[in-house]
Amino acid sequence: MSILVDASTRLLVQGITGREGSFHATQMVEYGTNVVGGVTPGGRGKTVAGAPVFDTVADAVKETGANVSIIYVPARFAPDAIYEAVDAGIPLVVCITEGIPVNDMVPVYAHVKASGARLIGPNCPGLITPGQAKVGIMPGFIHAEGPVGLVSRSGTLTYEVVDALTRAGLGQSTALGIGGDPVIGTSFVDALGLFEADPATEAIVIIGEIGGSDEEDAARYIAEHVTKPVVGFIAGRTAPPGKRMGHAGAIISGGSGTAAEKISALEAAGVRVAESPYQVPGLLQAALAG
Amino acid sequence: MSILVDASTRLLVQGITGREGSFHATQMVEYGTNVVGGVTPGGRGKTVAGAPVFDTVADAVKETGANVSIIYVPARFAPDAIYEAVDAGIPLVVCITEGIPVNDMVPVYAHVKASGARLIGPNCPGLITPGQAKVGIMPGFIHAEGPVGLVSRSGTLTYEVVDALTRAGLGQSTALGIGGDPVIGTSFVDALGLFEADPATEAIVIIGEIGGSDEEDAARYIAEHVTKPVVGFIAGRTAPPGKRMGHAGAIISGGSGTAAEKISALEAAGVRVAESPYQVPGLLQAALAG
Amino acid sequence: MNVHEYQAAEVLAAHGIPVNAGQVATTPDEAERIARDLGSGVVAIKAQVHTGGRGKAGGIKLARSPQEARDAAAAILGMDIRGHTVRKVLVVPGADIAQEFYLGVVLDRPNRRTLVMASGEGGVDIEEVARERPERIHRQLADPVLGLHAYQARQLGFALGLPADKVNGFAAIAQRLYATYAAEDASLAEINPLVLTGAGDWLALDAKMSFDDNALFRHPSIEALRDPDEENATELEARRGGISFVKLDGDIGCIVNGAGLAMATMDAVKLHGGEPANFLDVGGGASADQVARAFGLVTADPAVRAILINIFGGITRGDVVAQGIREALGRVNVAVPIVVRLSGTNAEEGRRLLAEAGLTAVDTMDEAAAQVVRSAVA
Amino acid sequence: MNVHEYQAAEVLAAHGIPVNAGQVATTPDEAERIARDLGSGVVAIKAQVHTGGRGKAGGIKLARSPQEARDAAAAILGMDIRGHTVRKVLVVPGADIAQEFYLGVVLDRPNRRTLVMASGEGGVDIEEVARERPERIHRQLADPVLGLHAYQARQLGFALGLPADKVNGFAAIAQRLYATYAAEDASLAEINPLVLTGAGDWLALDAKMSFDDNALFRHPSIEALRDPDEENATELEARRGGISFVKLDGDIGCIVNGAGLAMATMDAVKLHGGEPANFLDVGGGASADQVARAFGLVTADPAVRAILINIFGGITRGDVVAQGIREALGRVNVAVPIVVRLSGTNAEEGRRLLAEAGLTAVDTMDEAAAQVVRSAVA
Repeated sequence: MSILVDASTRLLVQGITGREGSFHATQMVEYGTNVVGGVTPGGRGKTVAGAPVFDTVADAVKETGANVSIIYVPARFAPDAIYEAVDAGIPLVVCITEGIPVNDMVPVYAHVKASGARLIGPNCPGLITPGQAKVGIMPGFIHAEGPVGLVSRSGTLTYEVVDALTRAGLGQSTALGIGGDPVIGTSFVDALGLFEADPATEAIVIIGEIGGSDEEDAARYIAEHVTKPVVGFIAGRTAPPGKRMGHAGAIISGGSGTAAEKISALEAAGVRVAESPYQVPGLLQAALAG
Repeated sequence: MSILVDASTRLLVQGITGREGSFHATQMVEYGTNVVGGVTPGGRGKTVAGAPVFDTVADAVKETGANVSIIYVPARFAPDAIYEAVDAGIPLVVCITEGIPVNDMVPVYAHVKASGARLIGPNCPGLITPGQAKVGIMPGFIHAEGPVGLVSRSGTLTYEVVDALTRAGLGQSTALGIGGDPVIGTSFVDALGLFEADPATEAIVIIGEIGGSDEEDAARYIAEHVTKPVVGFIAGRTAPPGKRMGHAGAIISGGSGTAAEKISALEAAGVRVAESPYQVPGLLQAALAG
Repeated sequence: MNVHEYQAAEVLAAHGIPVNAGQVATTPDEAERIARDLGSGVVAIKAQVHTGGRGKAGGIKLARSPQEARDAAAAILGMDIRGHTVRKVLVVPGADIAQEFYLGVVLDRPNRRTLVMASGEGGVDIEEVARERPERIHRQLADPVLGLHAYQARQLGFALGLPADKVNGFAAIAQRLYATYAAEDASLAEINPLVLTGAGDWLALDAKMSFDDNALFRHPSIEALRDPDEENATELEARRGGISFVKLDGDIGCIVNGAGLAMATMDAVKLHGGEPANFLDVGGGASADQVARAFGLVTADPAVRAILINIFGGITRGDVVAQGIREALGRVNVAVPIVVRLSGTNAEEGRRLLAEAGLTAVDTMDEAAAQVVRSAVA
Repeated sequence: MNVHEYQAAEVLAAHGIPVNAGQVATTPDEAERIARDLGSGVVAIKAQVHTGGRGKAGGIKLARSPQEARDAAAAILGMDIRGHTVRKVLVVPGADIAQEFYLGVVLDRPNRRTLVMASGEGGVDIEEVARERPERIHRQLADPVLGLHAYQARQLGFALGLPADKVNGFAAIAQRLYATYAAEDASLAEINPLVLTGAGDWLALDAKMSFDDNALFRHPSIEALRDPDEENATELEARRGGISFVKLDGDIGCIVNGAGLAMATMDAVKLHGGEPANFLDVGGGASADQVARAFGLVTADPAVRAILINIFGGITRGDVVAQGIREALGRVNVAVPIVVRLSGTNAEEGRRLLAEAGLTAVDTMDEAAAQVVRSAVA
């Protein structure tokens, strides 16, 4: 078991003929993901990573029965790609693209919600259920099957934690990067709810960072709804206020969104918060032990 | 029993200090409708037809517990009034206003649907449940309590039929004018579903006119879902193509939307279609008898 | 409100759609001069009238020289097409057409959304295509708020079977046509045919637009396109007075309160063997002013041989309406028989007042219709 | 991207918001001339810097004469406010303030919608009001597609307790401020204070706007407002090279792939007793070019005493990254100690390549952080 993606995933790659799209389509196929097709307007008849290319998502869904889509198109075309995927009835859309204007994402988010679909990202590494499906850009080999559900706003920092977990013998049910933008489709709370409900997940790791209040919302949710042990890490203790730290959403503004606030909120909800990514496996083992 | 409005209706009048609003608020109160308040921005503290005036619908709902709103504001402000009512949580909004641009109503319609509220109109006379609540501009005295549910795209033509029904001893459960515009909140099909489910309604009268295909949709719905006898009348047999007949929606365009098409669709669905409004009571009596 | 082809093309061009640029002539001389200015090559001379079927009626001609353009304009100007007199012709350069398409935007009433339609059968009557080969028309419902997405516009292009390198150009035009429709509050925006030229460019070769009367208040530049020659003078006058009026071919004038009732009244006249001369809705109040105005509109038609006034007194009292009719008759001279049907509140009192004034006043619409038909043939 | 008050006011004015029109001076002479042109009466001289707290820092002064304006400008120009040197002052006429309000538009992250806020506590620090008297801030979430409805704008006006005849004027400004935010892809649009003058007119007395960097590509007129004097030259250069860079106060330079990991690296440096000199995310690939560019950015800071390179090789292979670092060091002269942490794919091979080049290469971030701190103090 796992959340969101698994062996039944039939993946469509939007922007598959692009540099990023074709590279990662190949990587995902090599990992064992069932990539059933790709979409590039005007690309019909081509084949990338063994998958047939279609002109439109509607065509691709009709021909392949795709049930997940991953988007690798440039920022100014990405909102249209999300609308296309959602309107074609794809229930899970993962948007890797970085740099989408916030004002474009506000209506996208509302439309996705109203349509009953789920969006992950944008500006995220995607998600992986080890041994079953990799839907993203993370290095597959660092992952291992296991009982830890991981959710993170970050990319390489997540790999760092996953790597530490795997080395400590703690495999992952699913590892999910929700993205570093201010407006993202799936929040910590959403992911926590899915992990809580997933029988294969025995413990949860949450990796947050400065900016916004999704970690505080997560803390409230954990206190009320999560029975499984949760270990956390928050990046950006040393980040200054008023400056975006790489991610569009990683900014302390108006004095709120600091790491200290997030850490204390999580700790108050019973989450064990690591000071360094390397402490995560140990805290997790302690939590699982009792 | 009845549909949509009854003795439990707590009515708010938007635009209550205007000429139309204040006149009809008084008329509705005289009929016995429970008018709990009115809204006119800047009107707080005033009283019209015995009802307190509020600045905003939100205030009015909070203070009065209004559950139906009727709108008498000019066309260019009416969409905002509908959004305000729906966003304030009012589940039933009746818009009398005529002349709202179609392109304004398209997003209004989508928003109302998404909000789970119901809009009646615009460009409609409203609705009445005789003896309980009049929410509209129809002359109350021509109505009588009884078993006939009536739904119509027209105003005075409806009064004509209601008058004939009442004179023939056939009272009405609820009489509902859905409006003459191309984009209206409640369709014939919606109203038919409500009448079919209403135990107090024993027979249904549907009064259509040229333009669009709501009557054809109604015919299909009747054939599949309506068990009660239905009598119809369609205005505009003599209307020429390509000309709007008063109502913005009453136009035969591209050769479709003719009275003949609508009559034959209704007849094929088992509806008895009158040639003159005066035949309606007789057909109804025949239908009820057998 | 309808506009001419050349006006529609100007509106589309203002929204970035490539149109076949031409000029309007009102005389053969002008047409000749325009053809000369356009240089060598074929020109098309197209009647500018607010009706379809110009081609079949001979209202579109090709000319191979300025002289031929002059002759063609002379033949077309003054022509009657479906009751419309041709007063202007559009002179446009001939286009090198490789492929023709249809592209249109209109309200989809059942879905309460805006519909964008495209077809490979361009240049022909789209309603005929819709009836006979509906599968040849491709449709996309625009999002009610977000409009026509780029992906939807492309989807139409792919459905047309366009080669990959032509899809984006087509999609841009489809999105612009939608944007024009939305921005200008159109009720119809149509390019038929939209052509792909031999050089591979897109060109709107013919355009048709009509506009939502209820939204004209916020589009003065569209209102300014109104051509009074193309509108029925009586209908125009009626609109100014807040009356809905449509001229018909019969001889029974109708004055009614309410649009639905007005249609039902026309139907009743027909049912009793008469032919209505008009549709007329005086609106809610039926005041003396409105009734007087209505008399003026109806009696302006020399074919009218009798008038039926049908008023259902609801909120408005019947005696007040009767008083209004009497007053109106004091101001307007009506030479034909009048039958008044007055029902509803205080209707009896109203009918008594009308009878006093020598008018036939009855209780039901059917009775009134029967009587007015008799008066007309009398 | 931030802009100056006077630029924000220009943007608001272009969207129909009444602002207090003034002019910018870069010298006391200019300030005097502008004050003279503005005529008699009080003028305000306001420092134009990309930071708050100007008032408290003495960056805003009133002047009763052109001479006083000159003196005030002389005092303010060149002043340092929170690390920003004042290079421009805005000279505006004094306003007759009857009442002050706050009006702001910003993204509401938890709701993923745009939030419009209004408060009767204008002219003061709104964050303080939010903390201490949250009930004094009135909020409306705009519809994600339809925007701020007129009724919502009015609702804010009524919540402020405005008299009925002032509500529409306020609502119009609120809708325009929302429209400005949306049309220009702002991330903040704030009027503080928005004032009602003695004559009963609305006036935006101070304005603040910042813009979404990701949307600047479609707003060249906003991009043109960028003031290079107000931006850290290194940060600007970094952005051009596709690198995220933020200058900090410490002495350990950081070069990391990934924003989250870059923050975690800074935190690790701090945890081991060091102070990071910067945040730096080289982006995904960590190619030789990017690493060379990163070295350039980090070594531009004379405070840097050691550099920590932290790369988690995911898709990118560790040996390729190591090769890149070696190449980069061949191009850029780095005089301070470098500690490289390289992990992930082919990391061992990578560390071997680095060791060959005489670099300290370790396996974990904590180890690297500890070592770099030691190198810096050495």
